[in-house]
Amino acid sequence: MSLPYGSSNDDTFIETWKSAAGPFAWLRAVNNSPIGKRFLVTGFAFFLIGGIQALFMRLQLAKPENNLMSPELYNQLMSMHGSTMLFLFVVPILEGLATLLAPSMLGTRDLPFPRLTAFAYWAYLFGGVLMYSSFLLGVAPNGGWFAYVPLTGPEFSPGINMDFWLLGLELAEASGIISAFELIIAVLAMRAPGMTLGRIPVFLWAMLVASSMILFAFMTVLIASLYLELDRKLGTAFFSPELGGSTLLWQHLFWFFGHPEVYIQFLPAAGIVSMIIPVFCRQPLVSYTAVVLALVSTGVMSFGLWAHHMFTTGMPDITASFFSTMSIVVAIPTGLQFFVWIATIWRGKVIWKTPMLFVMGFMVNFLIGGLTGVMLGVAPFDWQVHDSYFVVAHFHYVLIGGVVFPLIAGFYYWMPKITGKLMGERLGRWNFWLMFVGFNVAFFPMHLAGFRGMPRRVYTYIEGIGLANYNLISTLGAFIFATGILVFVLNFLASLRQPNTDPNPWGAYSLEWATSSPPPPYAFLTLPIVKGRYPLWEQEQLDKGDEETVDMVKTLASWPLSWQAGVVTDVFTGRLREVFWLANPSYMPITLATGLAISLGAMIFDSYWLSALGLVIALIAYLVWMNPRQRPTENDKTIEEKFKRFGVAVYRYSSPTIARWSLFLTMGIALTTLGTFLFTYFFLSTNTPVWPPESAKLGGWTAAVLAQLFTVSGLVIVAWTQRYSMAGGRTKLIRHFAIASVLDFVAGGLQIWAYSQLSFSWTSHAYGSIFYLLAAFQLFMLITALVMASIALFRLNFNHDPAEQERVQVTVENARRSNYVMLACWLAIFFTLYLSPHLM
Amino acid sequence: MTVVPARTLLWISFISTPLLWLLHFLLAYLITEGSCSAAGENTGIFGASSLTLLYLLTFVFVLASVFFTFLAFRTSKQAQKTAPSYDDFLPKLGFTCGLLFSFVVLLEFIPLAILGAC
Amino acid sequence: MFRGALIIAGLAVILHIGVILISLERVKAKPPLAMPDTTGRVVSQEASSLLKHYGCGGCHYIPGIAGANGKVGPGLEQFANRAYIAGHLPNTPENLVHWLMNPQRLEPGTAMPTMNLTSTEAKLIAGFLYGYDNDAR
Amino acid sequence: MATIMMRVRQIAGIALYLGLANAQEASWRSPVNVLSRKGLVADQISTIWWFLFSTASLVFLVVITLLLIALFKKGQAVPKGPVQENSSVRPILYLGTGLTIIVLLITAVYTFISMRTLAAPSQKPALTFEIVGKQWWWDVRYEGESISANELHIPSGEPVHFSLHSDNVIHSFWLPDLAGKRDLIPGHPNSLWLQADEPGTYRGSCAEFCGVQHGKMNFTVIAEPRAAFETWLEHARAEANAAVSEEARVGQAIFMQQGCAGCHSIRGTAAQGEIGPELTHLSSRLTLAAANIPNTTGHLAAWIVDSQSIKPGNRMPSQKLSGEDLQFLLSYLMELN
Repeated sequence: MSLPYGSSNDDTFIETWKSAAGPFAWLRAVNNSPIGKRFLVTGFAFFLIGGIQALFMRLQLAKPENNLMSPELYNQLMSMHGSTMLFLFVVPILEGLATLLAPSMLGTRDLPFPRLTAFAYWAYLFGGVLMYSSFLLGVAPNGGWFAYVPLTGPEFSPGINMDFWLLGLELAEASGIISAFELIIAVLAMRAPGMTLGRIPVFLWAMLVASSMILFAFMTVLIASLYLELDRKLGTAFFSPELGGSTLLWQHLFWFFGHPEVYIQFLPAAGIVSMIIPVFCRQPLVSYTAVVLALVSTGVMSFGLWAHHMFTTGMPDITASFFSTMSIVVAIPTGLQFFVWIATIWRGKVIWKTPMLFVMGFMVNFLIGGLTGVMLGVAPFDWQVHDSYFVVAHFHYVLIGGVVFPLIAGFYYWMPKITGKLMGERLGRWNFWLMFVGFNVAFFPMHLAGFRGMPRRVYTYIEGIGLANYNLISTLGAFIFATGILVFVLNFLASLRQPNTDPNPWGAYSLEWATSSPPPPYAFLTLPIVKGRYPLWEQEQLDKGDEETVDMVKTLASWPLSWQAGVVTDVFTGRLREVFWLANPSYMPITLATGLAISLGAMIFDSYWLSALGLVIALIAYLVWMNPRQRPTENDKTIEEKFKRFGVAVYRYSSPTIARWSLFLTMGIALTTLGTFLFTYFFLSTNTPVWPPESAKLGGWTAAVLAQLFTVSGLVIVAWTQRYSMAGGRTKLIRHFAIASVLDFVAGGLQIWAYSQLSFSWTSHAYGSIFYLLAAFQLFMLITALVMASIALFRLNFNHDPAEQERVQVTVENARRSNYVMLACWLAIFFTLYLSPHLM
Repeated sequence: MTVVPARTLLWISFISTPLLWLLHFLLAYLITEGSCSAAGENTGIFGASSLTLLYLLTFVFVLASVFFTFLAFRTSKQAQKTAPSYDDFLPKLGFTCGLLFSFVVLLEFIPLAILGAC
Repeated sequence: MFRGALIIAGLAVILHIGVILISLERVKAKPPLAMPDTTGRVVSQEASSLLKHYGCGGCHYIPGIAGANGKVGPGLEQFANRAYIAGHLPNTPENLVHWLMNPQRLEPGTAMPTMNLTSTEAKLIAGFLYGYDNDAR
Repeated sequence: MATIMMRVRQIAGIALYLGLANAQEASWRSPVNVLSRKGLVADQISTIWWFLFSTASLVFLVVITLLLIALFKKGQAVPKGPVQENSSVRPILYLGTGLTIIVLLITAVYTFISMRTLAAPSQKPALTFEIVGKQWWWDVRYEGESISANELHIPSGEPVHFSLHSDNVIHSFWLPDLAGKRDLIPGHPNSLWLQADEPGTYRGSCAEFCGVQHGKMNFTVIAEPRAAFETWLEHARAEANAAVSEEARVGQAIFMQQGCAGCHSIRGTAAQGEIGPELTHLSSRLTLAAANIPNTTGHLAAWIVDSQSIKPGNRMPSQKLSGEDLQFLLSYLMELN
């Protein structure tokens, strides 16, 4: 029997790529395929839990003034249903699907940071578990998934319910950011030879856009929850109106995350649809460019919609009109995608299989959700139906119709690449019709209940106001829908007993179908050489190409055998550029995640020593994680020489290209953080008549100005190093970085002294709160820059291994860049805190 | 050997107009947030009426977006001629993005004309 | 294989619908009436809306009345099986009607206020309460 | 299925009965409708809805028809070899997107025009009520003084201005029959205007999640002709009438001693509490517990002794009173008309 394309029968190679062995091996497993599957299983489990909560709520609402549960319990279920579905189900499961599939779709072997993949999973799991552990104590979060202040603040929610929510959320969101970080780098830098940007499968374009959005959007909600946690634990006043704080600040920050979040969920789902339609119509997408344009522009525009959740908070009409415009205009790219799909189907020959059924269900339901979405963008209409059941209907049409249906379609479609089995068609049809009918029976009447004045988030309603029938029908529909989900689970379990299927049972075109079902852990032994957007349709063979590429790919297939190799390709040309050692299995990701979970969990109970202990565990885990690993053999060194001739460098640690991308993205995150802090400062300043308050006296002007001068001169010295090469200017590099570090150190001391002269604390008023936070951020950035400089100094001094010089070079570059970012933060913060009050 | 347009230019041709739109949007939002009181009165900003400022801002950004759209168009033509196939994808995408986002920035004139300052 | 799964799915549907029906069981209307001058289900509706208007449910648990979950007074399920009203009056239709119309006269100082029911209203309510005797619950 | 049908009939029957038998109760309990044209603002918004609905239906029909044709017409599979994006169906793409843009542009322009119309009433409102959101009831103030709770009268046929704020959490004031909602936000005063075209009783509710009893935070607005309204306003601003009957006088003493006065105020007496709703003309109101139960003796008694069962988690503790004391208290409260 011939092996499917891309499989190996070399024992050493398989051994290297197999998951780690041993009784606790699953704790230290890394790599995308085991971790991706765990993401899917955990995400689906949370989906079921959230669904059961919804069923209980539907039972409570089935009749007026029902007594099935107390309002307190209802509010807990309502809050956890929303939080589970939005934070613990959709985003993680989509990221998990991408984690699992991206390497094989891209025709490569793994994601850039296997240990980070594992860490993201553990952080997600522990975050979810932390949030759910509140049920054991009967104190589940009860402030809604949107957690509006001041209801969730220390005064109106004195219990620990919201602490579980905030801290669990922070861990889960951190996981989301990390997964996104990895996926971006994977899509940009780790692809099969020949896969240029214009040939990336649409699903991954969607993931690229969604992941970039996650990086920026999730930061604002992390910061907002930091404010709230500080308000609750340290008595800061970000959200206390009587102390100059603003309750609307939370809404702005939350929705600046919350609206992109909706598109973060929808875009990958649309990507799935764009993958499935061509396969089941046997036609290429009518316009690939139009679809990518739609994805990108929707992603960008989604950052201009947030205040349409706030039309009723009383904003000036002109402000509302900007958000109205964008809420309406964002339908253009979505319409564009819709017509691409229709035109593709128009051309093609439809093959009615379950994935296609679900995609058609998506098109109908999402169309309704999209149309009501445009209606909600019309501000005056929104004044009526905002926070009513009309909105509940709308976003379930968008999130179930627009995300869950494509997701289930994706499961049916990609199950051969997840478990190796095809799911049953007959049960698939049952599954579809039950879900489709149940969904519409459950959610369509909610539009009408909204028109009948039913507000959202109510645990009951009085009799005789015309709501009973709508609610009864909705409850009935919810159970039909749940039955559909049950059929899905049964179908899945039944499929596990089937034999593995062919590599490409659907006759699909993308690369994951070139390898066996399920794919081997390394996905491809011989990397495919891509010549078009639809490689399996266009190319008879995947290993033909120009001589050099074929040679490289063949060499890679036979070497290395004893370590896992990652491959970096050029972002534009898709040529092979680098080969690097992927991180191997380790207990450190789970240890790090455990440390953080202990730290956050202890904080809920005000046990700060335990919290500190958790942080220490995390720090140790991090340091061990970063330690060097195995050494290359003589054989490796010979082959490295061979690769050098192709212009492909081999790196024993992470690749420099990936390191550059990482720093670039980290800088983006740091600047988003800065932007959010500054927005907070100026937003609060417009909210109070006197800013800064009379009582707040700024001290230590001279020291502060001096500190700025020191950092600027430090930067000049660092910037100067750009002139020196690694080869000739090593001593000069060392000298410059050393001097700059001393200057920065002095600057930090001066700045701290300046802050010690302040006459107010973070509890006195909102001004004090944001002031101290900005100050802390300033010092944090300084410490980061100093640490980066120290690492660079250390490597410059001690690492003379010629094979490692590129890596040292990257460390130096990264130290330099982080110094730039640090200075940008310092000057912006100095300007804001010291100078801006005198300009206004 | 084919000539490939500078990498930075490829990135710029792709990302500039979306970013311009975002910047324009946030600025317009901040201006109205800073200059309109809760009662709907216009207090102006930097001595100018906020409406004038908004018109000016929108005008400048429309011009800038059109310029970058043109840049993307030129880059895509250049890439088409010189680079291997599909490499012109990014500027081509940038050009369509430019068309869309220039149009979206232009749209901001409509509410200004109908609703006025606050 | 698939057929087995299908049967399980079918059972699940039935189970779900069963759950819904059970949850509805408590709101089922109770038509039978014991009072001579009241007939048919319209009367039952009339009585239940009287119960709602006067607020009986605020203090008593009354099956079949939305929101009637009071814990102040005794529950009114299976009322016809009670031996006494207010602890000492024999449970006869006449006594019940009198009690409903003016509890303070029959038992001064009881927490149940006089709500000025007309005798027709009191009879309707009494009929409604006795109706539960026939219920198979 | 039979059970469900019975249920449907039963509810329909009760609604019908309530509508005939008790006009007063029926109106605060009757269904509301966002699309009813009972108020100037709601009327405009209703027109917007019908515009949006007809446009959306048209779009839905066109798209679904296209999709169905596409699905069931005879298509072809792509041949082996280099895949070309097919340009023969591009017109669907261009036409569809072009039409989308046009429809959306019209919608946007229409939105802004209607926003301009709704920004302010043509005639400046003569009256301003102040509504303060509480957990979980509404304090109604006029010229700085609480005059009612959860219920107010407005003159019909003229615009009325509301100034909305909160000193606790965020609430949202929503009268679906008359106008859209507006939030009550601590530290961020808001305002709203609306007009009831015809006299009538309108039910409203809190639309922003505000804690455990968000679900039972309703209110009633009664629109009546100007003259009747002025009588009401004068009455509402007056002090409470003195207790007449012997029972009521005993009840008043109990009210003062039992701690009721610590939270509630009755203008013209020593009761000046500011935590709960003011009760000066309690028995003239239609409802209790924020428009959740009718204001009858039985409901009032139940509310006093066991408010926690009726509205679990609300701020009023269930009172421990002897049966006699309860009767005296009820007599007093029922006299506060």
